[in-house]
Amino acid sequence: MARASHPQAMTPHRPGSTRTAPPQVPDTFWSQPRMRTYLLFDATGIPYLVLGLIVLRVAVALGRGPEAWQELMRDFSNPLYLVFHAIALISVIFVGVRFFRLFPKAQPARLGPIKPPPRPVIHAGLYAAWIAVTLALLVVLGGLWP
Amino acid sequence: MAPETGEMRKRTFVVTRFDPDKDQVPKTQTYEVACRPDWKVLDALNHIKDEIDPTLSHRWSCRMAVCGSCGMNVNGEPKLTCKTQLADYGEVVEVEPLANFPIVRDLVIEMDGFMEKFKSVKPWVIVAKEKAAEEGPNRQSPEELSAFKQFSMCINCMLCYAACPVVAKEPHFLGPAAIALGHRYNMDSRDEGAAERNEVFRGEGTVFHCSYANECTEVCPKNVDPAAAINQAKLNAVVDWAASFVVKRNG
Amino acid sequence: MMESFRHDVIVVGGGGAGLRAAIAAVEADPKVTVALVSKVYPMRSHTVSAEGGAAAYVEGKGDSLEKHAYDTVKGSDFLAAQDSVDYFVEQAPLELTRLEHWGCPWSRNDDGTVATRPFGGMAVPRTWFAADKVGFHMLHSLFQHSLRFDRIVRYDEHFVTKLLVDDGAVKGVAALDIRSGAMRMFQGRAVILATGGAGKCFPFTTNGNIKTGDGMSLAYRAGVGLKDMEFVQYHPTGLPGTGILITEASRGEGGYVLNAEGERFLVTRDYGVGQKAELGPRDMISRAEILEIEAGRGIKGPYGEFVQLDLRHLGEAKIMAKLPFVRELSKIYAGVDPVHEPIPIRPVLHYMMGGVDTDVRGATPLPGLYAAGEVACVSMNGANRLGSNSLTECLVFGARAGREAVAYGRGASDGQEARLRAAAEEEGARIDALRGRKRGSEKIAALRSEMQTAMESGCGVYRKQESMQQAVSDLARIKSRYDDIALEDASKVFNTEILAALELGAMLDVAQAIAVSAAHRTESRGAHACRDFPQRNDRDFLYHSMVFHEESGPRLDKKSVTITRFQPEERKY
Amino acid sequence: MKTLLLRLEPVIWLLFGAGILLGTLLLPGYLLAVTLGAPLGLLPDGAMSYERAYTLASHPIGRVLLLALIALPLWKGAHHVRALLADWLGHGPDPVIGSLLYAIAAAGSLAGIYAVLTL
Ligand SMILES: Cc1cc2nc3c(=O)[nH]c(=O)nc-3n(C[C@H](O)[C@H](O)[C@H](O)COP(=O)(O)OP(=O)(O)OC[C@H]3O[C@@H](n4cnc5c(N)ncnc54)[C@H](O)[C@@H]3O)c2cc1C
Ligand code: SF4
Ligand code: F3S
Ligand code: FES
Repeated sequence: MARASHPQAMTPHRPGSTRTAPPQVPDTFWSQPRMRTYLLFDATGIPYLVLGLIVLRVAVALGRGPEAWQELMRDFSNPLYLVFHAIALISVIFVGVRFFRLFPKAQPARLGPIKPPPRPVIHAGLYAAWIAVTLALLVVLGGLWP
Repeated sequence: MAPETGEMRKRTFVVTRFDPDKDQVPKTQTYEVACRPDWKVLDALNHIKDEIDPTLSHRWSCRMAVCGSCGMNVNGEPKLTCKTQLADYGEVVEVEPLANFPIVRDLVIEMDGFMEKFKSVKPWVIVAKEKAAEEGPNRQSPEELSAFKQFSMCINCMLCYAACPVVAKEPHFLGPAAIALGHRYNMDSRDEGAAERNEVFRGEGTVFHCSYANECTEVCPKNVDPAAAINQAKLNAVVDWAASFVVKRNG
Repeated sequence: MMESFRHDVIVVGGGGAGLRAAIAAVEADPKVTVALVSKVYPMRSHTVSAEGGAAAYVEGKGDSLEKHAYDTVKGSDFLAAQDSVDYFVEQAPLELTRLEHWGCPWSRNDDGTVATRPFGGMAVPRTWFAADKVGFHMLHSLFQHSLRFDRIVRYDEHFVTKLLVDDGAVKGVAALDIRSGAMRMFQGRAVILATGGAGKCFPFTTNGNIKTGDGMSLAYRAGVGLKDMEFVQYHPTGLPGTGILITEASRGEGGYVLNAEGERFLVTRDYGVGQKAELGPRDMISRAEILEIEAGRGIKGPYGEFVQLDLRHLGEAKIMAKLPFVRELSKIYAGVDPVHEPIPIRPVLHYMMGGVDTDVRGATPLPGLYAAGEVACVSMNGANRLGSNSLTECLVFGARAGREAVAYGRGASDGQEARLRAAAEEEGARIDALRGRKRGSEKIAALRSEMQTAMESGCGVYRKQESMQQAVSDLARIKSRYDDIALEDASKVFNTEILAALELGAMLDVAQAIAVSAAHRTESRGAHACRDFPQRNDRDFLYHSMVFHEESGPRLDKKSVTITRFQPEERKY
Repeated sequence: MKTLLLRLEPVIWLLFGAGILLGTLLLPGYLLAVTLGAPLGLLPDGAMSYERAYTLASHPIGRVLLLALIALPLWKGAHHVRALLADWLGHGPDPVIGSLLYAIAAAGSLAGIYAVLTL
């Protein structure tokens, strides 16, 4: 399973070093169960990238007029789009659950004069914001308000 | 020295062997060892070395989880072997040298590259003007201490390097422990060297290589939380970078 | 041809003392370069495991230099050299302050000043601490600080096997590069030994695998005397089985020592510690524990009988703030959580008061050779060291040795290269012959454990004439068998078997010196407690014992004690 | 190119960070309403009619949010895909692949700005 990746990765600088065996690096981290969450996390990059491009199309369609918009909506009902968007939603939720747990500790204990709140508070705050933003968007985009 | 205790259990140890004088590539060797119930992985290795095969080479010293020399991959996971209970494992225990480091011999890895990275973050107090001892100690409040204390707990065992997927693929990446160490000094109220270290953090081995896999923190035996340090360091490095446009630094 | 390296000063050992010496040397002279030669990477040195604290006078706590000196001398059972003690207490606060300036994360009071805690045998709380990982933080601060000096050139994982002496002075060392198996010569005008203690001569010790007395043996073989070797310290709170230390700070912070009946016997019975109770000195508490166990008030366990250390009344918050490492160690290595249960403990071999004979400057009688830290005996610890004095000792005398070595080097010659090289080559040949030497019938591990057993039964907490004599003769026998050891590993690269063989050789030297010194001292003083001679005898034994290496075996001698202001009196607390 | 990337790393990371944080906050609402709710007919009639959608999007806040929904996921995506490929291809974050991905993100963001401004 090990393969020579970069024998120079950690170059020795000392008198009289000896031949070393290359580092043990797995071919792909998928073979390592504990790496899978991380790989999936990175893999959500794909739906995000595609999503960005699709929303770009949304904006363009809006600019072009009703016809383009109707066509877009028809496309969105296409099972391919539906499946992709479902996957995208799952990805986004996965990212949120993982990242909102990791985010608080990336806050320095102090940023200049600002002292961020304790980590559990940030964590809970993120969740609250997430739910609030989602509900607000649903209300507005869903046509309930205004 | 001590009387027999509890039930001995037979285990099979599959251990990596590599002798550059003889072997082209590492191979494995199995040893059967009757283990005491309270043994750590290191106890079994020492037993092998003393009683079965004196040619086995591994590093260890303190056997109390503080010197940082006994890190190895146990069943694929980076572990401090002097702290890893055999009771948590089954019949077969696989012991390999720490992943992501070149192998010198058997379970001994090459760590000079790590030492260079370690030094490159300037892990010492940088001040414009050094104080004489006669002036007495600096004042530092417990709160100021707690801003960096956790990051000063690193024993340089390098388990985090063996766990980090970015270290595995990117040779230049400074890596978790080195960044945590630099960040430790940046957060120390007595230090004035953050700008210099932030430059290192934005250099070749940049902190931005880290993709927040958090594996370093998962395996760290001392709760240093290097992932936190790195990601705080990223933010500081960005702020410092932005500030460098506003205030021109001399030199 | 053997590779050789030239530096002004060669420091052997990268622990607290070695690093401090190296830093002091490069700071003393902007042209000096230092070779820091160590058998492990400096941050692996055993200083890392020290937990409790480092002692130094602090202002405004009712302390004074004189009080610190008196406590130290009294703790030593009046065998300390008082000039060394005076220098020590005066430098101690400066050295700890320097370490503070270099980043050591000392624990703090609310007002930002450095916090101190009480320690055994110390009249006032003067022990500086960084939670309960003091040695760890000190070593890492020193090591990281040392990295800023390019003139400190590290030779990591180089095992020094011989001092190179030319013309009656030390001019370098020969060392085995563990990585490549090559022998190397290090030339320098002065050599500082900072190789630490020799706890591994004993089976049950707080010391790590690297503490094998190499430096003591190096000096001894070069003709320097080993001083006060019979005084080895037992620490009263070691975990049964592993010998892992539960720091004295746990008593400093208010822990109780209990017997099987849950009785605080240090308070309820007369063991000489008086009012100090759990804060009494180590030798006395260790003896009390043994007597309790002998009286049938110990608890039986898989690793022999033990007593208990109770921290429960301190509460979780205090334990986590001041003693988090104690909790971690107890959980992993004894399976108890001190927040809820008492910790099993018994006396465990901890520290060598004796060592390479040096004066207050850290100089040995052999020109060019200096020693500092646990390997040395500047005689500030006498017959019993007080807890938390030795980390400070590493700094104070490490720094002094570094400066003195540089000063000495200015007036010294380089030594004759050809002769040094010849000696180093010869040493290389000896090592080559030893590596993978199949002929021979003795096993390293077996001899080592026989030596350890001999030391435990001969030189334990309590000693008897007969058992000490037995140890002396056992060791002589083991030593002759050592010449017949077999080695299986012929590889040059990272051959740890040959290291084990060399270390065993050193330990046998040290063990012999300990046993021989102990057997001759027919009195009880400090850590040297004889059942057959329970009294201190100042008339006949108020002197340092010295052991010299001779082909026929160790030769005993004596040296007078420097006594200035504190006259010997009965040691009672 | 490698050094240029290195220089830009702080900006890229900031955009990525914003993407992962703000993008993730905003996306579920958008996805549920526009891409799943509307096509599946779960929304009230006319909620996603062109007129209504246009009115919402052309409001200043609407324009900002729309741009955020374009640019932020692009940067988050580009950065993560780069890391993913690094693992797959077996060497460190590749400057060429990286530049390509960031170029996509940058182009997309610029196009997004144009599209949002010219609504
Ligand atoms: C568990 C424990 C807890 C302690 N707690 C305290 C405390 O709370 N307070 C206190 O004051 N003291 C304490 N002590 C004592 C104190 O820690 C030691 O006395 C002190 O750290 C010794 O430091 P050193 O520099 O002399 O040696 P070490 O730190 O042991 O360093 C020895 C160095 O020499 C090197 N070396 C050895 N042999 C060779 C060779 N042949 N060739 C090359 N290099 C070699 C090693 O690699 C190492 O770098 C404690 C000791 C122990 C074991
Ligand atoms: S950060 Fe943790 S895992 Fe990494 S070297 Fe330090 S102690 Fe070991
Ligand atoms: S595992 Fe590696 S990717 Fe970052 S968070 Fe830790 S350094
Ligand atoms: S032997 Fe020191 S950390 Fe394991």
